[in-house]
Amino acid sequence: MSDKKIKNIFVNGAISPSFISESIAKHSSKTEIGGHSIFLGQVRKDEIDGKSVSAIEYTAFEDLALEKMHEIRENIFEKYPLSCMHIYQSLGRVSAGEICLFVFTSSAHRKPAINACEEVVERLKAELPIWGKELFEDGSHQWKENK
Amino acid sequence: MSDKKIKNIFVNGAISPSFISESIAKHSSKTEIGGHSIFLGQVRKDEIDGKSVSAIEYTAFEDLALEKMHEIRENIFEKYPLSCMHIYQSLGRVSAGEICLFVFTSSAHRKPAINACEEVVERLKAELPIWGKELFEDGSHQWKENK
Amino acid sequence: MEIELLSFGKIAEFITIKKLSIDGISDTDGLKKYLEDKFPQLSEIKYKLAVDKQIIQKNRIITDQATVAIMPPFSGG
Amino acid sequence: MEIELLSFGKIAEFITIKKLSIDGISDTDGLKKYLEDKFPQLSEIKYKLAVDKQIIQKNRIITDQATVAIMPPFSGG
Repeated sequence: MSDKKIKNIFVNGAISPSFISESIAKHSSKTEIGGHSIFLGQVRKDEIDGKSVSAIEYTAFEDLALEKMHEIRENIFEKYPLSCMHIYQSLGRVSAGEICLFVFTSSAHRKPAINACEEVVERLKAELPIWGKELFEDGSHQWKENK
Repeated sequence: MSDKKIKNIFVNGAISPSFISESIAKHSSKTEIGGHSIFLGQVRKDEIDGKSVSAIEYTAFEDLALEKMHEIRENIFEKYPLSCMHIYQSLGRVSAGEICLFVFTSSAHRKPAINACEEVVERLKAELPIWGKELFEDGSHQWKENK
Repeated sequence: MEIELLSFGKIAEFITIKKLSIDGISDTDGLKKYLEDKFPQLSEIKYKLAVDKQIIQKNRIITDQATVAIMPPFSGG
Repeated sequence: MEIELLSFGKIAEFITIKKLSIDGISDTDGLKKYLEDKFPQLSEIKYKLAVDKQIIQKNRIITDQATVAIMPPFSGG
């Protein structure tokens, strides 16, 4: 089921809810699917020393990130009996409250979709060379750190 | 965070992708949220003895199901630091390829949303008095069994 | 005594009565035996009772005018 | 030798040069020491190198015309 060509995962700016619903709708013809698992990352308006995060600006070492993602994708398809897997990560500016990450896995029975989705999110955050710059309302910034 | 009143979870027929995107969009004002986890159940066109499932017709002991769901909701809110939890289960006829279950949890950091979503799906399937009747193309049927 | 019966899923295909007048039965174990005698198909499948919306795990008294639900294994989601 | 430098995240705020001409350095350990001397802020943070899109886990030879990426901890998602 895995694609040999390297897929792009990057989208410019926020991921819209309508894009997500179109992705879901496309799977209605795949009638072997019984469960979809979706993770969405949303930009938090964190308060740090009295200043609020108004947006995160994402940059990436795109080539390397796509190669790494390809490797993760191949591993996940080997490990779980998935019908589909789709991954989208924002680059550029995403405002607080908007969606910056969309991971979408599907399988005949629920467990593989659920486990694969969680594993993709963990690996993407740990292994992909992507950086988030938290922009504050006053024009200052700090670099996001993943936990 | 838990509601004291018993919420309805039942919707008539399939859950549309646009309903899902509207649910997601409503959370953009909740800027304390950092992660959403979604599970979608989709009706599979299973083949059994050469016959294909064309739809599932769901019925429930609605009163008891809503009470049970309320109890599960309270437990989950006690166990995980969630911002939101939304659950929708179809009643009536849902065709193969359509969505029959939508579980949606949100939290500041990803883990509670992911773990709560999975637990709600498991408990809903095991504990809620809901029954699926698999309708075949030739007009015959069999009763669905959860694994 | 009179009890109201609710049947669900495949059980609703062979237990279609909505009321039961029974004497000499006072608890759920007795009712199960009565129902399995009257509807032999019931003894061949797994099912649970709920009395007044309480799912029964072990034997329990049934009082007049109770509502008893007969439920096959759940298959929602 | 000449190497191409790519800096990311907060490192791109203080390492802005794109090319480096260095002599007497043949591996990533040597390059790290050189960079930390030249850019003292680098020694205060965690970072990884990637040579020609290979993330470096242990010391590795660097050849002329290599592309070296200097990457702070990742924070995607």
